[in-house]
Amino acid sequence: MNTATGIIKALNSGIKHLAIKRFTLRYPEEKLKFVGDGYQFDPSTGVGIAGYKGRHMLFHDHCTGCQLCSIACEGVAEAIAMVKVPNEWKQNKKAIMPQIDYGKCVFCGLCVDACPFYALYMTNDYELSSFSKEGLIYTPAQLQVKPFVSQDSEIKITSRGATHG
Amino acid sequence: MSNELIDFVLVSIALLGIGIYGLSVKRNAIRMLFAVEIIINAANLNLVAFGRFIPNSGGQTLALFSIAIAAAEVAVGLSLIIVAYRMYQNIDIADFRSLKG
Amino acid sequence: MVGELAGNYSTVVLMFGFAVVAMAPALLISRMISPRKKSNPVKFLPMECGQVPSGEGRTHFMMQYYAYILMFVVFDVMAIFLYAWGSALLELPKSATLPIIGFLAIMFAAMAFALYQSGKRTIW
Amino acid sequence: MSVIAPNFKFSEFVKSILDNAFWILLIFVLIGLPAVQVILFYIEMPVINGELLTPFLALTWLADPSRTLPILKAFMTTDLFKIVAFPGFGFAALIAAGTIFVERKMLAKLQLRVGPFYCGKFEGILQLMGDGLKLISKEIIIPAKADKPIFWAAPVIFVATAAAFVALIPVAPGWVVADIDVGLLAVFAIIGFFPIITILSAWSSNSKFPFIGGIRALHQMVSFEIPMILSLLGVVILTGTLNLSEIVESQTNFPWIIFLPIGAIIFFITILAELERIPFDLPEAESEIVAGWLTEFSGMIYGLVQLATYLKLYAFAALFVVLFLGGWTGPMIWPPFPEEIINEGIVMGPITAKIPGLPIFSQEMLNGVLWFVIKTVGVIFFILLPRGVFPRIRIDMLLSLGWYKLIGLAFVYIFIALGLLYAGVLGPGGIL
Amino acid sequence: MNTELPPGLALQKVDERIMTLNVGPQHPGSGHMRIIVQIDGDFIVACDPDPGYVHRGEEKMAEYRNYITNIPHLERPVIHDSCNILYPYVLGVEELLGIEVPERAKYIRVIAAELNRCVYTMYWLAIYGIFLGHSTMFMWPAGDRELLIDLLEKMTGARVTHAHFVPGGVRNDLPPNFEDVCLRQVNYFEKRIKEYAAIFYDNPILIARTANTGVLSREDAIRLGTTGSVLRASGVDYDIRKKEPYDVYEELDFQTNVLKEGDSYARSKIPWLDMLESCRIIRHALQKMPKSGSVRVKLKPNPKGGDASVYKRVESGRGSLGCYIVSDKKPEPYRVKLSVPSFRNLIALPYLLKGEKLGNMPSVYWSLNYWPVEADR
Amino acid sequence: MLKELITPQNANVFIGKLGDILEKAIDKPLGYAINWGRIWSLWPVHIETACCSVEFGAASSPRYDVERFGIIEAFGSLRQCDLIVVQGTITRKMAPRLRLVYDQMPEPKYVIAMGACAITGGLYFDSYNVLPGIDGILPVDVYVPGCPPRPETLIQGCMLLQEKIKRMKARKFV
Amino acid sequence: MSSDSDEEPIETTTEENPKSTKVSTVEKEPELPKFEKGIADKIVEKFGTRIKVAFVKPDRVRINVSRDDVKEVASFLRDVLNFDHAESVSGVDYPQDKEIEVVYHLGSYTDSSLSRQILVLATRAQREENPIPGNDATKLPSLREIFYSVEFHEREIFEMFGVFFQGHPDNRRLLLPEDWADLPPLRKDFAIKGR
Amino acid sequence: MADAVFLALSVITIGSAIAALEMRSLIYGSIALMGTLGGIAGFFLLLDSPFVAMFQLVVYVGSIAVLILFTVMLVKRELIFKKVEDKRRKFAGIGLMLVFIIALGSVIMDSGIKSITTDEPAVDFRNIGADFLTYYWPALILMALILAGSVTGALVLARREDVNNEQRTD
Repeated sequence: MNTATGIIKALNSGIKHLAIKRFTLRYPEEKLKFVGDGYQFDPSTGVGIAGYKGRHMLFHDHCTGCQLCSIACEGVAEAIAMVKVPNEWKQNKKAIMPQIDYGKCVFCGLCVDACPFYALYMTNDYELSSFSKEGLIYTPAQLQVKPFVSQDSEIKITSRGATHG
Repeated sequence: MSNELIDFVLVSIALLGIGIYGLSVKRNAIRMLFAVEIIINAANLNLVAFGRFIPNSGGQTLALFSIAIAAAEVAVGLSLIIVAYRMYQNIDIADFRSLKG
Repeated sequence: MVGELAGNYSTVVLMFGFAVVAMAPALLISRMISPRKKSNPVKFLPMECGQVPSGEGRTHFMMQYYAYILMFVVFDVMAIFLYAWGSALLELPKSATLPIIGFLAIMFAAMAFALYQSGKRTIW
Repeated sequence: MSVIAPNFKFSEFVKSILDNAFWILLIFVLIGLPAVQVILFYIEMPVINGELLTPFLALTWLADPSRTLPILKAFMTTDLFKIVAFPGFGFAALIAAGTIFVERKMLAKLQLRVGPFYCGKFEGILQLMGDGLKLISKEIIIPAKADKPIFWAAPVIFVATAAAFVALIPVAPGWVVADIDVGLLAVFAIIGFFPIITILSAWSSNSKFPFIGGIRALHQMVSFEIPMILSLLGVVILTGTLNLSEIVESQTNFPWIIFLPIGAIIFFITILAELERIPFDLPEAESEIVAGWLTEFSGMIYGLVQLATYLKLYAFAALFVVLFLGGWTGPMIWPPFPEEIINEGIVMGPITAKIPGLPIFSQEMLNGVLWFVIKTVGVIFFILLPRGVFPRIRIDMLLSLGWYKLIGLAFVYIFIALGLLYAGVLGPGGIL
Repeated sequence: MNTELPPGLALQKVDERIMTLNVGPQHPGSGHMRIIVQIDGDFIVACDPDPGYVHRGEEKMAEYRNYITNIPHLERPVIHDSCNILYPYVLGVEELLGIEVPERAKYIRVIAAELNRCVYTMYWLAIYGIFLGHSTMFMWPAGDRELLIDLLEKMTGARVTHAHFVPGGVRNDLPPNFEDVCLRQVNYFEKRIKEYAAIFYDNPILIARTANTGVLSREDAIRLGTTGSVLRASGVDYDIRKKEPYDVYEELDFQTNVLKEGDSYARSKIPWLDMLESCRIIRHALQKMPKSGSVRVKLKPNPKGGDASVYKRVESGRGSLGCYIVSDKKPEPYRVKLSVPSFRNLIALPYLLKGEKLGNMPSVYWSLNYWPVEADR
Repeated sequence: MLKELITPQNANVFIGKLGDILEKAIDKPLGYAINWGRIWSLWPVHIETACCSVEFGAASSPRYDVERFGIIEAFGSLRQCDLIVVQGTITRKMAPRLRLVYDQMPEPKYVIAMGACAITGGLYFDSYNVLPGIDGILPVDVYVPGCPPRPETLIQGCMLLQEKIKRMKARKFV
Repeated sequence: MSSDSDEEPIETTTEENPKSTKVSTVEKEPELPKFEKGIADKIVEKFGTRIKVAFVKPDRVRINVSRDDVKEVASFLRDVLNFDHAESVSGVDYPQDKEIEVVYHLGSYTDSSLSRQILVLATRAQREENPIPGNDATKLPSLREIFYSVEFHEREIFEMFGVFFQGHPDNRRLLLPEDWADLPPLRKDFAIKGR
Repeated sequence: MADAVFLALSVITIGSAIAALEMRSLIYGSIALMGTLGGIAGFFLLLDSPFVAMFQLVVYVGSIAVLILFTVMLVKRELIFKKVEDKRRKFAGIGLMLVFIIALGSVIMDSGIKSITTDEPAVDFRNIGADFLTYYWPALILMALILAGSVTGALVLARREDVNNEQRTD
């Protein structure tokens, strides 16, 4: 009898869940909302600012070409290479800027921590899939573009279960 | 759709002959079991055929008994084969030399 | 007439035949339109979890539950025999139940022994 | 995002279809029509409404619905129609396809997710078609050292055996492919083929996991056949017949599940086991023996096996309905066909078309089919539900369940049925 | 103490009755490893685990990286328990460098570690469900763990590989309004996992299937040196959070769960009870946490350890996780050894599987709370 | 195949033309239909190579539910699968097994390289036991970066793969 | 300034910055923790000069033993001091000493007073320049018969360092590929790519 | 006279009976044996005894053939494909078979059986059940004893003697 009640309870639980709201985030139509703009670092206090660690964003007018990010990445994944940029900048005499290979990047954010000039931060963009390896290498010019994101879904907890939307 | 008794009887004689051939030629225990099954089926066919042409349920009843006993026989026979296979690693009855009980 | 009832059964065979006739082309069409590459002989090895297979695929493999198949052969007969009784039960006198109870009693005894034997996993 | 729905070029697809249609028509006119004439010369044609069906008449009847319907009706009473379409293969395959879709969506709902969604415009309704097209265009790999004839034939025979099982199911009064007087025994005879096919196909693929899976399937099917046979004995005792249609007719007042609930439960459990569904899906236990006896099946062979499995599922669910839930019996809820159309015909503006032969199906038949489908879908729901609720059990637990508990319970139930009969509650003298 | 050894577990000679099965690496029931199983009919006569399919040489590579750049590397073995696997390393480096961590950072670490333990355990539970053929039990935990992943993502900026703990604290402060969201989602999470009882833990089929299988007695559990849920399911009350509290665990109110049976069922129930306990810890920690303050102390650039060695351990989702760091006055550690609980529990697998039925293999294997990537490092 | 039967070499020009037209008329709609089926029925093989399998599991969890795209996770045998998602690091011990799994899958088959380790070796670019990316052993169709990639990124990769399949020729009748 | 942002420029210069700034933990602390001292004393009392107590820290005691005595000491630790399992077995390669150190971290489940304690038992094996794993002088007695839990750990040490454990029943390869023919990878002279 | 169905059935039955004995592979032999048994079931249907036919299918094809097939699969692969016989014995066997068939055939063709035919309706299958329980009930009991004895004997025979007690029992 114990077995029978257990089985009935399990069936009951299963049927009850047929009425609970679906949890699914319908991804291509809905996108998840993150904290703020992305992960940033404040070198003056030495503490990061919470945010999602996605694709990087590079401010060309802040970058000095000091290679600190590249050096920070050396021990991690060697994803950052310093490349020549065509136009010169006042603060960047060598005219080199980071170029990130997302085939190697592990999104740890140590490069952001390393940058003392507020030139590099990480955005909420994560849609980086590509047909080719070359498509994963982001040049400084590409890194300058601010990604267009429309992310507004959050987990909502209602009486009929958690849901997105 | 009309068949005569003689047709069925002839088929059953043919099956019987095949069964006897198998029993006498084959040395493989499982094949011999096949042959026995064929003979039993020939007999069953005869039983049912005669039962049909002398309208009487007895033929079918006997056929049922016969099939049931064939099942029992197969169960025991296959167990014997398994035992023999386990002992001699073979199913050739020529190799079952020391079956002394 | 001999064989007049057999006509009813032909439709079952026809259905069987129809399914064969309908499904075999599916395989044939599939074979025609599907790509085939015989480049690598490894492809046709038996699948063994990404390992190169070792040993025979079909071995002398005996489950500990062989006894149940032996039992099935005998008790299947018993179960179908009960149908011969059950379908005729309404036309039989009540005394005719006694033989079947005797039959069942003997079979129960056999079944008890058989289940006891097959429950001992170590001897199989 | 625009990448999501691949913009399938429908216009080109339609264009190529039209292209095809043109060529088919051309070839048919050039080759097909003469061939038809030649064939008609040799084959005896049916007589409909007192007229011999010649090609000429057939063509004229194409234009006139009042003369087409008799042909249609005559065709629908043939065995061919029964086998191919309505109570036979087509109907069963349709329900099987629906079952697959419903299973995926229902399981997804139970698991708080969406299930197939983008394939087809509405809720992934075409998912099964996509899977089928994929499977049919997939390579079939025959493993080396496999037994090729058995490997090829097994799935086809599997489907055919399932179809033969479907043939025994009465759907509505008179609507059954094979109305035979020992129908229930025929069911057992056909079920007996499944273990053989399974073990043969498992053996033929010459691989370890299929072999273990096949042996497990054999043990499982074989062990649950006896409880299944015994669980139906009660119905036979009380009705005194083995014909499925007569069993249905014996339940016009009340279904047998009211008096024989134990038998129904045993039969339901054995259905789950025979169908290899969770919690009894040991032959395909993917965490132990990769995919069991299906491991080496690829492409359309796998597709056929799945089709057969769901045909089997339909057949078993229908058998449960026939034996315990009263088949097609039920209150009349189908609206009667409007009399004026039969009497006066259809008035379309100035034209009045009198259409003899309408309705094609009688009201009883449609009502019966409706009830049958409703009940079958209900049973299928309960067959599908355990998949989301229970874990898989183990082979020794399964065998002890089958041999110790279910057989014992089945005998208890048989004696209950016998008691009901001899106490005069049921049977000829009872309230039946 | 019983000193006799368990019977020999090596593979047997292949004779006619015995079939050798390769379970893995491409097998729905193996994970990332291979288990060579010899079966006689339905019974396993010998079993030889063959790990190493994900052996990536973390320990070797750690010798070439400094104390900070090791952080993304050392969390990779268990990415869904990455806070906990970094924890002993960070504690060890802190001891080597002699850093005192701010109070708020300690609480944030504890919250992150407990959330991460739940995330790990839910994934483990999901796989356990699918190993037992219970597809719903894959889907529900895999879905409900997203509630906590969502929290961790808000907190650290990554779904699983957080790289959040650094010597001297954590990398960033909590986002605004985090406490409320955390409390709400953790409460809902707790309500959800209590619902698993009816469909999974109290399911008679599951109990019949896993109870009394793969029984590891108390003595064997101690002798084999198992840890974590495996040890506690065998009746040994040993939880590092209680026995050797690190950070602020001694200020928090919780208890450990111990079961006596030592079978697969008990081993699978302990993590579930732990998760309920974790929810309590998180709530308590949220309550006691200082509302503001520093979360990270400034480190000297390119820090160097002394000529010393430390061995630190924490209680991870799988059990005691130790980290042995040898330093030789260089910015890079001389040797880093992770003593991972999966590797320690793996030794019980051939011992438990011997004589078991083949159908019990997935449940026994996965009830060891084993994550192959971690064992291989 | 039709061209083998009917070619200008062994028949006259008219029949050759007819063969061309037939091929066009059959191959195109069939190709569309087959490609459509393949797009919506990508069954991934169940091989876990490293830690990205966690996020692969998450992609089929109720939150992301790749079954919406017809992708069934946790599929049993590799003989029925079309897609191999290389979930992370390929070590030297795993590489031959991975190749064997790929070889044993039936045509057509597609490869998604998931995670930095599978694309270039990622973190383990200097490890002694890790392959620098799987390009050397498998033909990769889509690269999904990240360590591990978010399930969204994986889904986006699957959608890119669908795009790619749509542009492929379903079957050469030649 | 942040710590980790500033460490990199110095790493590029790779100069020895003789700073080991904070507390050097190796130094003997003024007063030794009492309980741990008691454990160390017991061992010293039994074995005298055959062992060397390397340090006594809170919850940690480390003793160095020569390879001949390790089995005896281990049996003593298990039978008298109730250390019943090994948490971890680590190898450390010291090429300049021509030795490989094998470190056993022992813990206790049965004795609740010892539950915080980890006893570090270290022993050293001779190291060879051109190792032939299993067939050279790099050998140690196996502790598997005393602590069953070291079985897989010792297998790992064998393949990672080439230390052959005498008396271990199953000295097979564990983690590395079957066709591994290079040096044991965790030795210091095995250089990884590009470093 | 024999019609098409009868002829087809005869060909199937006799052909597969020969195949069952002569096929190289024992597995195919068992499949052919199933053909024979199924053919006999077809004859039973032609003889208007559906109950016996279905019984034949259930018992012979559904269980006996399964058992044979399974047992054959337990045997080593080389034995499945091995044929052991010598030529002389084979010819003698064929001779014996021919003698039997010709002798019995001529006897039967000579007897009165040849002209027996009937127009009476077939016996209802319920009569069989009635027969069992009224007239033949001692035989039923005897059959129960035989079945019980056979299952007992089979189980006692087939079990293993070389028991190694390493497996856990539960």
